Amino acid sequence: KKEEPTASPTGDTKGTTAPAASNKPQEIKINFTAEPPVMDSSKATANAAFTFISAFNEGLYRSDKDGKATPGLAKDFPKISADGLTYTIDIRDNANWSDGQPVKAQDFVYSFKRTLDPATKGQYSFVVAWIKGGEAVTKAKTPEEVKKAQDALGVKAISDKQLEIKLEKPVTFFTQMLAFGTFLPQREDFVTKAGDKYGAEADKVIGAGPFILSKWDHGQTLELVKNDKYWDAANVKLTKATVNIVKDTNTGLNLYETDAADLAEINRDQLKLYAGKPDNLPKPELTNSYLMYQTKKVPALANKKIRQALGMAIDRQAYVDTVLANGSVASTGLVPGGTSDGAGGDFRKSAGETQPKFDAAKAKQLLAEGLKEAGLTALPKMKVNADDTETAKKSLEFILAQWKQNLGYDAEANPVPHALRIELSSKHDFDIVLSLWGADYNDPMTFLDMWVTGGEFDEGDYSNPQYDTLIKQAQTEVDPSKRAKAMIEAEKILMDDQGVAPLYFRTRAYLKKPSVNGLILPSFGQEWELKWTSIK
Amino acid sequence: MSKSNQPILQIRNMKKHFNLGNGKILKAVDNFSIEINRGETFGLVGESGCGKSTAGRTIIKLYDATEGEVIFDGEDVHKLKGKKLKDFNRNMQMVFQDPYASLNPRMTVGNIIAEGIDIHGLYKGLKRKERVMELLRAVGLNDEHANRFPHEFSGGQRQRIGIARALAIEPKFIIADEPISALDVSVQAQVVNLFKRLQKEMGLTYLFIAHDLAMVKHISDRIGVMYLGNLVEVTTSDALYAKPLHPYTQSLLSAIPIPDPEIERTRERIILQGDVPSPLNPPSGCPFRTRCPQAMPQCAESMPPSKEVEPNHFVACHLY
Amino acid sequence: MSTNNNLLEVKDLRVSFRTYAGEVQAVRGVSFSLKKGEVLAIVGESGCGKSVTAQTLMRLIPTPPSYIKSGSIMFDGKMDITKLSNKQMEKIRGSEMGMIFQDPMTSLNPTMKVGDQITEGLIKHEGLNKKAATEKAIEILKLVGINSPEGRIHQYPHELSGGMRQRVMIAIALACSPKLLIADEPTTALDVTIQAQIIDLMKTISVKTDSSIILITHDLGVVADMAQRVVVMYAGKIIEQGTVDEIFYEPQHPYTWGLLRSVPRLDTNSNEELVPIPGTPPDLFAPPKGCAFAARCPYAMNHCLEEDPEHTSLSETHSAACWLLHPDAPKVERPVGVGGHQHV
Amino acid sequence: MVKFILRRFLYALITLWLIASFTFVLMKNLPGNPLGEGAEKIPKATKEMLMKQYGLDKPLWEQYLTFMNNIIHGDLGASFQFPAHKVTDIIKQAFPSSLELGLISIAIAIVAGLTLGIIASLKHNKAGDYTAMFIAILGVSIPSFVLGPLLSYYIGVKWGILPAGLWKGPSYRILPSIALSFGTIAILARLMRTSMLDVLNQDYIKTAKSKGLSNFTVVVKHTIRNAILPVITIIGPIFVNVITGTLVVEQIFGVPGLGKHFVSSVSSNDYTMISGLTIFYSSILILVIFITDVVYGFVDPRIRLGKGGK
Amino acid sequence: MQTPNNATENNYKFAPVSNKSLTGEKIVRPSLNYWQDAWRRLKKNRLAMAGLIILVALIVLAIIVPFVSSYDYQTQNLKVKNVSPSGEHWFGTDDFGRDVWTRVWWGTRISLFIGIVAALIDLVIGVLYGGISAYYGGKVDEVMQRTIEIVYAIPFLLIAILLIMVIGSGVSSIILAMAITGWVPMARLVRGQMLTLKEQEFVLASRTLGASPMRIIMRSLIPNALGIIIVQITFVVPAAIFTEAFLSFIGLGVKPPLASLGNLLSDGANYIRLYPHRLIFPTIIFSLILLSFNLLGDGLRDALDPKMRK
Ligand SMILES: Nc1ncnc2c1ncn2[C@@H]1O[C@H](COP(=O)(O)OP(=O)(O)OP(=O)(O)O)[C@@H](O)[C@H]1O
Ligand SMILES: Nc1ncnc2c1ncn2[C@@H]1O[C@H](COP(=O)(O)OP(=O)(O)OP(=O)(O)O)[C@@H](O)[C@H]1O
Ligand SMILES: [Mg+2]
Ligand SMILES: [Mg+2]
Repeated sequence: KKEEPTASPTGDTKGTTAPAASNKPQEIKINFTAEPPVMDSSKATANAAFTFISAFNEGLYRSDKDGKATPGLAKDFPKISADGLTYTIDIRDNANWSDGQPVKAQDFVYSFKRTLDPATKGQYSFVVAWIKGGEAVTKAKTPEEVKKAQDALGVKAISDKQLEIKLEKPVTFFTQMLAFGTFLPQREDFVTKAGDKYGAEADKVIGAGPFILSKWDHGQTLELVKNDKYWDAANVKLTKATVNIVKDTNTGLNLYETDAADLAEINRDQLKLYAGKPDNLPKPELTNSYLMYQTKKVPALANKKIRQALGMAIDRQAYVDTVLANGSVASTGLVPGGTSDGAGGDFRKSAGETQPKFDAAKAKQLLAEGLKEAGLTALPKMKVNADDTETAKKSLEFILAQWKQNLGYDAEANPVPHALRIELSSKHDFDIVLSLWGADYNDPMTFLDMWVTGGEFDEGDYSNPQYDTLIKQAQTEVDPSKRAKAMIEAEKILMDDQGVAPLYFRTRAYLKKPSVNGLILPSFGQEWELKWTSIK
Repeated sequence: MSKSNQPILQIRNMKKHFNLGNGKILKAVDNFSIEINRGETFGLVGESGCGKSTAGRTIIKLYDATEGEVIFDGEDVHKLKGKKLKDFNRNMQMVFQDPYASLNPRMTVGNIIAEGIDIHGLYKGLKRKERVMELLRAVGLNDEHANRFPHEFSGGQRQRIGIARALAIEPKFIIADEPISALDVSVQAQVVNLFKRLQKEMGLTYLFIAHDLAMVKHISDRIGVMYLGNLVEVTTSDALYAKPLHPYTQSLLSAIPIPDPEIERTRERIILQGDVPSPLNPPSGCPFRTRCPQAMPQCAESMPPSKEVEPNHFVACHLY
Repeated sequence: MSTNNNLLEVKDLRVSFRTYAGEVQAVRGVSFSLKKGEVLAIVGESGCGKSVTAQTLMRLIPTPPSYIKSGSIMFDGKMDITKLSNKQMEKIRGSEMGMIFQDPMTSLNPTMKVGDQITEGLIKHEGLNKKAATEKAIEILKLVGINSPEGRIHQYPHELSGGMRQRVMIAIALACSPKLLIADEPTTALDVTIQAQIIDLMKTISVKTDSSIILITHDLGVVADMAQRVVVMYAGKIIEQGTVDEIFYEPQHPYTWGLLRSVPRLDTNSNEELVPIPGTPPDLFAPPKGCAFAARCPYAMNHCLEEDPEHTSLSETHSAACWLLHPDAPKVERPVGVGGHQHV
Repeated sequence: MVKFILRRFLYALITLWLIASFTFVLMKNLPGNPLGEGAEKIPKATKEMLMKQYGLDKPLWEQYLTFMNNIIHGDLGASFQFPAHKVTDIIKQAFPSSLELGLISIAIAIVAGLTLGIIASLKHNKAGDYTAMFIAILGVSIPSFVLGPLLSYYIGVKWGILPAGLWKGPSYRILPSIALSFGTIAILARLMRTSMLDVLNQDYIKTAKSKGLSNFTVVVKHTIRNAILPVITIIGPIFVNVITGTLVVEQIFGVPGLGKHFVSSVSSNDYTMISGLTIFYSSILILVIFITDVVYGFVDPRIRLGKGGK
Repeated sequence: MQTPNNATENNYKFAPVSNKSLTGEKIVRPSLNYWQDAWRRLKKNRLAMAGLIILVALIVLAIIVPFVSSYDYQTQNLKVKNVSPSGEHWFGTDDFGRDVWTRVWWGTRISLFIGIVAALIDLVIGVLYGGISAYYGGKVDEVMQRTIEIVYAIPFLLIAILLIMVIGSGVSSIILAMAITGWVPMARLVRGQMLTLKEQEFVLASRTLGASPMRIIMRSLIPNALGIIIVQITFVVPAAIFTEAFLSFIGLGVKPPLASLGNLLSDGANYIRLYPHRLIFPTIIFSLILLSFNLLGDGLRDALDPKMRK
């Protein structure tokens, strides 16, 4: 998904199993930079919402500190049919909703159907649509059609405690996906009763997770308290988490220093204050930042060499050091480090460095050649769109200065509000745009499939038939390693073409009190994970 | 030539009502008819707020009359336009009450005096300068004063500057709206004498507004007494003093203290009770009846018309 | 003049203002006295220092910019006003002396009920409670001729007419029956018919309450009507003082002559030319060396420009400061029409 | 008075209507689509349905009528950002904090500003005047977004005297209110000084002194009361200024106010929120101006009794 | 009384003054027009003079520093990021290694430019609007006054944010936003002033002389309202600068890499702890500008206000 300017997920390096509880109050105070929108797993898109949904509810699986799925409400890992299409999962006998009712397979069926129903307006429905017949539900035009398509959906409760899911095509990481917030169970009676307000207030949510959302003062404070009815309550040490919404990171830092917060996000140079201190907790994310070129409308950008020149003229290391300085990593390809390649490895490691290195001299040369090829004497004045947040503006300043210094080219900065930037991009109305993309699931495809010709997010109109072929191949390939290879090939092509110029892989800097143990900062989908947290 | 026998100014039944919004109408001038002859000084007296200034301003067309006619030199002032209006502006001038507010503080005295000259394009360059000097001297100031600013002058001097400004375009008729009431007694005489002298030299006609009856009597040939927007008595100044007919005039005369201790010690006063009613809410019938020592039931019913009780002596009172 | 009989004795009072342009000598050595129960008028042109003198008597002019340069003001034979502390002054103001200002429109607090404005002083000086003070206020309002004062005390100044406001001002000044009433042009802002009412009222009051009045005015008619003695000021100095009769019938100073000649009289023939005093008063910012009036005086002599004349005593009550009264000076005939008794 | 109130009320309605229309037009011209954000992955069909649900597919005039009709019924619509919340709910939740913050800082500003102004006027052209005015003017010279972080860091973190942020108990109110009040202090102090000097020169102050009232009484009963009148007229606009200006301070101190919605609603093209906020704040402004008019009339008898004045 | 003893001396002493040109019509004080007089008064006001001097110094620096400095505002030098003030970089450098001294003066330039342009717009719209409304009076005035009330009831901040969203951020948008609502106080002020002036006797005198409306406006009304307009301008300029800073803080300021004082400040506020120089210097300059304008404005008001004249 398109990353919001700030918010987004990873792991406390310390263990995921709670050590012996100390006699300190098991309470934690957390700064949170944004008000979570609606906490309805069918509708939620923002990490902010998923963070809470995952705290008070649970899916069949839950990601651990390494981002690996471990059984949640499911008794065990699924039984997967040989063709990789049918998943059969047993639900724990002691899985209960926080009001004491048992969790049933039907709750999952209801949840998935609800998410797919166009009337729900679930924006993440596309992942649920991987289930057989899912697309048909999302495309249904009338309530009757919806009903019919839902009935045909490949998910059913075999019994109260057994669920069967049939997929449209094999998804190698589907078990992992089942830990994702969109796949959490929902109670039909509760949803119906809450109506419009479902997910909008503390008493309008219900879950089967380790915590209960006990308070939600909008814009101010959210409170999670331990759920005693949780199946694994014995292993949940934390009794209370108070989440204060504090937008400004300076304030966040002030609060952290006055012990009004145990966990706070900080930015840039503030990190320097904590260099080498145990408080320092980086959160590497599956999020990349890149420049996208409009290759159709801007003739100069249709030229590969010019694109290469622009990309090569940016010193990405200096960029992350100067503009971000929060542990973010200069990009070496499109897919961020930490993304699983689907075959048990790290995609980035297997692919190696696919992006051309910073080389000012070569960039200059390429630009000259490119201009000649394109029949131009100089680059036209181009606007670089970006969000109007501080980081984005600084990025613009940096990039423009690099181009000026290394290519002698003056581009124009055009910071605009986030929504406007998205709108302009989706209309393919830009020259160059600075963008962020965060993983929707832990697989390279979430970064790669958008660049195929005619893809909905190929807003720069990048097109390379070879690339398209490779992606198509990977999408249908059942063999994980072959699939991974195809994706690596594809990335190489994309990087060589510089259809898009990655800049960095985002890491966010957090401060955590050393007394807090077992707090996980997931690399995508969630801000933090508290199930295994304790205070020592 | 017949023109010159005619009164220079004839005012017939002039009314000026202010619409204050909310349906409130303030009848500042209600019954006002006079004739002023060439070369005479007509004095207008009355208490504060009785409509003297409004009358003056309506005559000179600063306000549009609500009703009635103002005929100056045979022309109805309120129908004038264009060139004729400009001529009228040259022929009738006004001298104002407040010597501090009546001169533009951002202009030099020379420019203030020459304003009319400039507007009507009478003189240019050196001629203009000479004319300004001439006027300054005429009102008893020096040439060097031309470059000074109004705030450097005393009240009496300013008032003379105001007169010079009015004279600059050689008008026939001057309305003087309480030109001396803001001045010190010792200075009033300077200004009054100046008025008299100028009248003699230039054959001017004056409408002289004041509330100081002694001064009005001193300067005027004829006097009109106003009360609450109405002209209640008009006659020659001697007749007015010798034989005031309207009860208001009588009490007014008796209220004025005379600078002579012996006379004052023995004088009997008619002291009017109460205050002047608000023009927003005037009494029915005769406006003076609420304070009139001789009020009769009839007074509440109708406004007495103006009658020529004696030759050239007009009174609006039910007693006559 | 016996001292014990004097309520007020002012000696050589000098008051100046410090302004950005320099020192303005508003009052330059004024000496006069006031007997108990007497009405003293101070007359003079605008800016000659009447108000400053009056306000200095009550120490009401703001310091700075003004300051008393020298002189003494003995009040009631026991205290020198110029030397009192602010606290002591507060005690005297309102109780021993009251003041009436020129403009009744602006000298009443627009946001305070008339009654409260009267009772304030009573509560402070006579220690009355609110109720008693209100009763007293009603009484005083009756005294100054306001009908149905019970209703009036709940009204605000703008609900009253000018004449009524001036009556209220008088009531405020009279509230604590002060020995001295200073009235600074109490009728100037009023219409003739109302002025007559107020003068009449003040005359009655001075008789009824036996208080002394200092009446500041430039209307000689009012002076003739009310005052027993007159002080004529010019450019911060007293140039002549005497009883009303002396000033009106035997004036000695050319300035006094000028004043008397410049006003027309209702009861005389209007064909007489008025005789103005030419020119304007000197700038007190830089007062002239000699007699301040010399520049405007038709009889000015060389000496007048060099030295300021002292007061020449003409009778027990009458004195004037003019070199013409010097034995060596040429005798000057008083102009016709000035002084002497008019014959009506 | 009743007539006056009715007339003012009518004007207020017309003003509101014009402002609402103006907002509508502006909103329609705002670049971007409310469904733009995060809406990338919505299937076309869903998008259409959404447009329909929000009535965005109807002709403009119809949208306008619906919009006006809803406003008349006190419905500012559902927020695009927080789909489960009505704009009115969000305002109801967030505005109290902004209001409280604003009120406290206005209270601080009034007390401090008037005091400074009074001191300055009583010591006119003396050291006290200069000092008070200097302090006051310094207030307008330091923006709240500089002052806020400084207060938060030095008082909150370094000295640890008061909470550095958040909005929990009374002590949490202090720093943000101070940061917000600074500019207002200056405005009020200067206005009060001018007004005081004006009143001190009035004749009725001399009258009061001539009654023998102590300086203190004269100042308190006669001067301040009259001097405050012109100050009251600007309290209204100041109030709205402060209330709308809370956003910066709210952000710095983590106050859960309405301010953040200004920027966030615009940056996420939340049409309904934008128009809702504009209309909401305009109504407050109109209301406040109306109230100050009435209050002014009440404290100034010249107006209350419908005479004099304007 | 002294008795002179010399007869000849007495003859001279008591001889009438020969030269009777002493009519007392002489003016002893030097001739000063309004502006000279105001200037003289202003010179006496130490705070105001200090403001004036600081302001002139700031303007001069803002004009010349960018020309003479060996750095420019945008070239980055990543080798000297965030260095503290030194002989090389008087105000230190920022996170891109740019010279803060140079950037501050560029920022001052931009801020002053914004302030002055806003003031000019204010002047043109406000004076014209107020002048027309007052001069024509009656129905015209009524309609124009109602319009003003409407404009006045739109919260400025929201309008600014909305507008900037519609037309994009940058210097011109900021100025436009301020132009849309900023002129209201000026218009009211001018109208009030003109209404009083219109009834003044010297204006009536011009009318009786047959002066055209144009002449009256140019010769009588405007010159007499000028003082109060100038005073207002001295408050409009800092207000505009402040507004720009405020908008910068919420992310709607000028576009990078251009620097206004506002975005230097809001940027610097993030570095209070690490690189205080990045906040301190812009704050000092910013505060000095505001302070000096305000001091000068207050001084001018005292100097030009006839009420304060003695
Ligand atoms: N422009 C105006 N609009 C409304 N009312 C007015 C206007 N001008 C004068 N009036 C009212 O008309 C009445 C007569 O006023 P006017 O100025 O003519 O009186 P006046 O006799 O000249 O008094 P004064 O002696 O105080 O100058 C007063 O009640 C005044 O309030
Ligand atoms: N606050 C002040 N600052 C400077 N000079 C002042 C001040 N008040 C009065 N003066 C000057 O003191 C002199 C005397 O003023 P005062 O008010 O006593 O005159 P007055 O005789 O009462 O005149 P009027 O008849 O106009 O009331 C004047 O020249 C005046 O300019
Ligand atoms: Mg008048
Ligand atoms: Mg006086």
